[in-house]
Amino acid sequence: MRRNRSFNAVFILLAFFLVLFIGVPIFLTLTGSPPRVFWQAVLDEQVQESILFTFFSSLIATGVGLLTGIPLAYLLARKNFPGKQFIESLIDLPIVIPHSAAGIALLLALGRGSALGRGFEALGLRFVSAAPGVVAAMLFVSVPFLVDSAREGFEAVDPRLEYVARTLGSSAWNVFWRVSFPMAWRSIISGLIMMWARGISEFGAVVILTYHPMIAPVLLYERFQSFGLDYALPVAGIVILISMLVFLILRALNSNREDK
Amino acid sequence: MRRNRSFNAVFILLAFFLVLFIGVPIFLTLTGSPPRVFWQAVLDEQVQESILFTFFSSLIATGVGLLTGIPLAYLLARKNFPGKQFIESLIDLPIVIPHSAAGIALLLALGRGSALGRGFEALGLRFVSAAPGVVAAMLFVSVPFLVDSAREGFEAVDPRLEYVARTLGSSAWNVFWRVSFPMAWRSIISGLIMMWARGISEFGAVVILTYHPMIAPVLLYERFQSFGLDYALPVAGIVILISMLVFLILRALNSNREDK
Amino acid sequence: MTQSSHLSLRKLNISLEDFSLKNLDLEVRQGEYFVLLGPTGAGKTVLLEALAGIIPLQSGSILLEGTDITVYPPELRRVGFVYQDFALFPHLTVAGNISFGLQNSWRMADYTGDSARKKIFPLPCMRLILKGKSHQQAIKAKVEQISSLFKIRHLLERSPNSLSGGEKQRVAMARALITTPQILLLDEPLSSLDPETREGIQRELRRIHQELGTTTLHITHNFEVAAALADRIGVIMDGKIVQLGTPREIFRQPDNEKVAQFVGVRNIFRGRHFVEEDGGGILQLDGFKFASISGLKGIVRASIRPEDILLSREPLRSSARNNFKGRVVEISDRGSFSYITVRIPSLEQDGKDLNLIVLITRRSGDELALDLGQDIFAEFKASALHIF
Amino acid sequence: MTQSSHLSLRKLNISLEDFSLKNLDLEVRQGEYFVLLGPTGAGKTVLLEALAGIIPLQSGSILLEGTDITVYPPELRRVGFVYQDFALFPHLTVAGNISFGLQNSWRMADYTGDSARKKIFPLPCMRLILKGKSHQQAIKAKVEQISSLFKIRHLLERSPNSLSGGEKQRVAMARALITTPQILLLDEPLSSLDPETREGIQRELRRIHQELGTTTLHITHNFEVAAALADRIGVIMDGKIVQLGTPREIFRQPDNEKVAQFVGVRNIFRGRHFVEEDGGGILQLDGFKFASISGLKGIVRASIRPEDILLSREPLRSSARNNFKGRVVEISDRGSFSYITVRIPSLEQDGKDLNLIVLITRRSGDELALDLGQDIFAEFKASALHIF
Repeated sequence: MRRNRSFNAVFILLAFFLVLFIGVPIFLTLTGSPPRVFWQAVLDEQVQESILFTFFSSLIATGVGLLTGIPLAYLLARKNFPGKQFIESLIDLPIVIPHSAAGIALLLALGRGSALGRGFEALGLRFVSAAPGVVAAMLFVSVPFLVDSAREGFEAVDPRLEYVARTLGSSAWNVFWRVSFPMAWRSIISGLIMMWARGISEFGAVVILTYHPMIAPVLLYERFQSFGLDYALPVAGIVILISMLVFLILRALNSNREDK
Repeated sequence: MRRNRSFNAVFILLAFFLVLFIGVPIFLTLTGSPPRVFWQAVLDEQVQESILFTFFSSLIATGVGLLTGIPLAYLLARKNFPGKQFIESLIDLPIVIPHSAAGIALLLALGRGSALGRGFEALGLRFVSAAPGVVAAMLFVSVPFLVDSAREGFEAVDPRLEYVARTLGSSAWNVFWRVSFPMAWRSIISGLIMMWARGISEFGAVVILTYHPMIAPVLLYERFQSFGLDYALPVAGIVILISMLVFLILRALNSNREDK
Repeated sequence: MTQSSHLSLRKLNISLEDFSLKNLDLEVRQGEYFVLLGPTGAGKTVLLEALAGIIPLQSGSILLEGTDITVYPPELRRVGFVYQDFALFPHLTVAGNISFGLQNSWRMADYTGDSARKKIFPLPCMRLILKGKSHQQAIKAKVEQISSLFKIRHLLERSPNSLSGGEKQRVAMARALITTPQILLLDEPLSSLDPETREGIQRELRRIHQELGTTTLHITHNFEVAAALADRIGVIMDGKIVQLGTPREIFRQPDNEKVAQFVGVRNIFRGRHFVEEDGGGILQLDGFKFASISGLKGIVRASIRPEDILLSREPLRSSARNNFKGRVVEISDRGSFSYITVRIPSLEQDGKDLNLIVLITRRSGDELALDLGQDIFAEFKASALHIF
Repeated sequence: MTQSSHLSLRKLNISLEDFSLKNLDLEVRQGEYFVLLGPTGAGKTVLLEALAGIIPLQSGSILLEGTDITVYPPELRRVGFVYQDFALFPHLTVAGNISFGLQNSWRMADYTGDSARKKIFPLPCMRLILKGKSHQQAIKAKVEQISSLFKIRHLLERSPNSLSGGEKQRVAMARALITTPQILLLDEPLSSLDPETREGIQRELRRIHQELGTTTLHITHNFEVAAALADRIGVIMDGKIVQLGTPREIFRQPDNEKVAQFVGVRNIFRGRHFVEEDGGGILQLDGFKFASISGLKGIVRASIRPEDILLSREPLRSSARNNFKGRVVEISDRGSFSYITVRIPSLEQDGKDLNLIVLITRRSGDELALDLGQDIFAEFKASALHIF
């Protein structure tokens, strides 16, 4: 019995350290500014605008991810083709690449110096120092989360359910909409939540591609650079609070659905 | 048959767009600098140092994550306790929080202005503008990946295997080392790889907590800010290449193990 | 042959990693309940999936009602498919599962007679939008009708996960049959049920088959199931059909030792067989002679079914020509019946003893008051000895 | 009682969400093979897990060899546990699985006699480091010994995932028995095997039990398994032991209708029972009278086992006192035997007909040339009618 008690004690101690390490900084940031200062920051129009801009950009990126990432995830889950492993690795790369390097890469590909960038600009789509740049940067760093999650969801759908649906007279499109997609929906939803959250959290890639118009993380950084910790703190508190709340609400909604 | 062919065509087209969007910038960055310039950057001592420093810091952070995250993951997978859901959400928060806000939070908690920071400094451990700060920032943003992956690994171990081991005379420690840990090893390893890779990719939190000594993503950013895209490009290429190679090698090793 | 051939497989070749079918020919007749019987891993599921168009053939052709459907996609083949674990859609209710096949509007036209509408709106998506209330009502009526047939009307709003194995089975059958397939393919649909449920469902299957007359191809590794359901049985082994016939034929006269073992014969011997002058046969083993009624000559195999052997405490004066005295060496109780192993000493000095396995009801066992080591008389008719 | 009580459960209460055990008392004797028989979901697994110390009790106590082990952790209880799916360690070889319990050095001391070393190095981790070659060799010898007993020596280097169900079963048994537990707990270890394998393993279990004499508590929902293995059976229903006895007792004289149905009796009636002057009994149903040998009076239930009823084409002149003429209404073939349903018309005008279910071997069925709708005579002895 002694041995078992020591097991629990050691594990709880080590785990507790980690929980504190994550929890304390967040708690301090949320409570670090006097309420008056915090409220002032909430009313600051620049803060409001940047937060809305961040959320909206990430939403657009997530939409593009939905449209293109779901087909990719389905193909990866169901088909075997040459180069499949290569594509799987490629899709995960943005998770590994340093964010500032990702920013450089996107700047190179979509900037005014590149053929692609000039082509898009002719179509009226400018990425550098413009809203589409924010969306592109967010999409680049966050879409792997959606693809991985959706692929797992599709892989968990027994292919025989799709076969049965085919024998019942459904075409491939029909089977996808009536069987595969609804059954993988939970994984897709968590992938979408993760992708959106990851987009909101991005800083490095965006700061290189599009400093202005400012998303909230960049605004926060600028205030820190220009005026110091005390001025950045309330903004950090607001940003953390909002992304935390939205994330928790989305997650709770999603896990409610799971219980049903 | 026509319908099925349209299904494949549309899906492949949409997926292909995403693959290009991820692949083209990476490809351009890797091939963007003339070989001579690229080689010069490789020989640049500051570049070499910063890369080694990045890798080493992330390794230390991963070690701390292993020591504290594994017990936490095991407890979350096996035990029910009040506040479990709160801790689960808390541990995932660093994924959602904007990186620059995370940097602010850590600066607040560990900086010279805080009681904690002064306490650590008395012990000779300085976080701001010092190597431990890099480790702390990396640990903060990357440990959720390890905890989530390890927890899934432990959850996949049938608790009855642990029960049987107990009836065979093993204590709780013994069961953990001989059954739970080796069986969850694959998930733990991929969690460790993800955590390490995520640590290397971090920029926003580190740049606020510890600008100097410089990790590679910060160096890259500084060169971009001071000298422009052309000077940042070879460094970005090197950083992407190395993190890509290491990640692919680790992943291949891990999936080899899976096949056995 | 008065019955027409409904499904024809011609020189089918399928080859997967760990399995292959070689030049398989098979004819299933209109309205027939055909059972493919074979050991697990004999590739029976693969064959069904090939018939449904899920797995591609290497070569050969499949004819259904005279139409070559070899290159048809699954949705145009009009086959019903029931998997071993039923593969119900977990995200739909029972009603949603059953009506699944009807919601595909280009098929629904067949049932509601809106082929006129089909001409006006050739693309299915158009019809999906235009599907009116009458359409939904027709589907509902159809679902209720088939649910009554399967006695699952009370389950319609439930989720498949909450159903018992037997209920799932009925739902899967209803889902497959509501689209009136030309042939119903059943992949061991009874193997995951416990024995009592299986019995009920078996009776149900028989009833439904009689009622609807849908041609059925059922695969199983369980001879009892096959015997209970089949009009004809095909025994498949190593990717080939090794015997074809009614359940009785296969049970009584297995073509070879493997089939015999598979359908439950336990006493198998090898020996030399002679034909006597009066036409009767003699099977000669080491130190044993059995009378038979076969006309075969030379080295043969022979089998006796365990329940064809009689046991008694006293030597019997009966018409049975094979009479032996032996000793009970093992009793294996199975609830309501028992397997008794009787060891019969060789007549030769150094011959090997022979073990006969005998099936008796527990009641007989009680009456005989069997005990290990006890002397016992075993007898069987010459006609019970099957030579092959 | 000459046999001592080995495992005693005293007023055990367990209560989980969807299940509870109430005041359970049970004694298992030294060396006995005790089978707990009950329907799925009767909480049998939970009981075993409570005995092994995995699930906590609400109240009550567990005594093993006279020691109260109620609060012991699992590793100190010395019970062997075999789960239904065997729960082999997938990351270890078969040898690694079997030797698992011996690698815990503080237990190993019991087998290699290094209790001296145990005193010198009190902490297990010390001994783990110091474990020498001799130690490993002792383990290896022990593993090979028990592998021979279970005939799995050729499997030692294999991975558990590559084993068949029967092989897994043997490995799980060997792993549990190598630590010489005081009691072996078996959780439906045969239910996931196919019938042929089960038969072999059953014989094996009997042999091993005879050889090692380990007290065994085996739970199952399968009466055939219980009948084949048990010294004594306890029937558990709704968290309570409802009947206790030898397999024969339970099979012949089930205490109530539920037990009767569970052990496979199919003909169950309800009626009024009288005792005649000569001491014989009469069971009065709607329009039927059955002779019995019971002395009960009043409203009773009665059962006849399907194999206790004889069928014949001609009226039999026999000693059986219950003779009826009926009609075959259903034949259900089961490979080597068949269930025949015989409908016996009521003697009264508006009485309900009676269905008797009869088990006969297929051989008898062939001889009788049974057919649906055919007239048939059914008879059974008064002693075959079980009144309860």
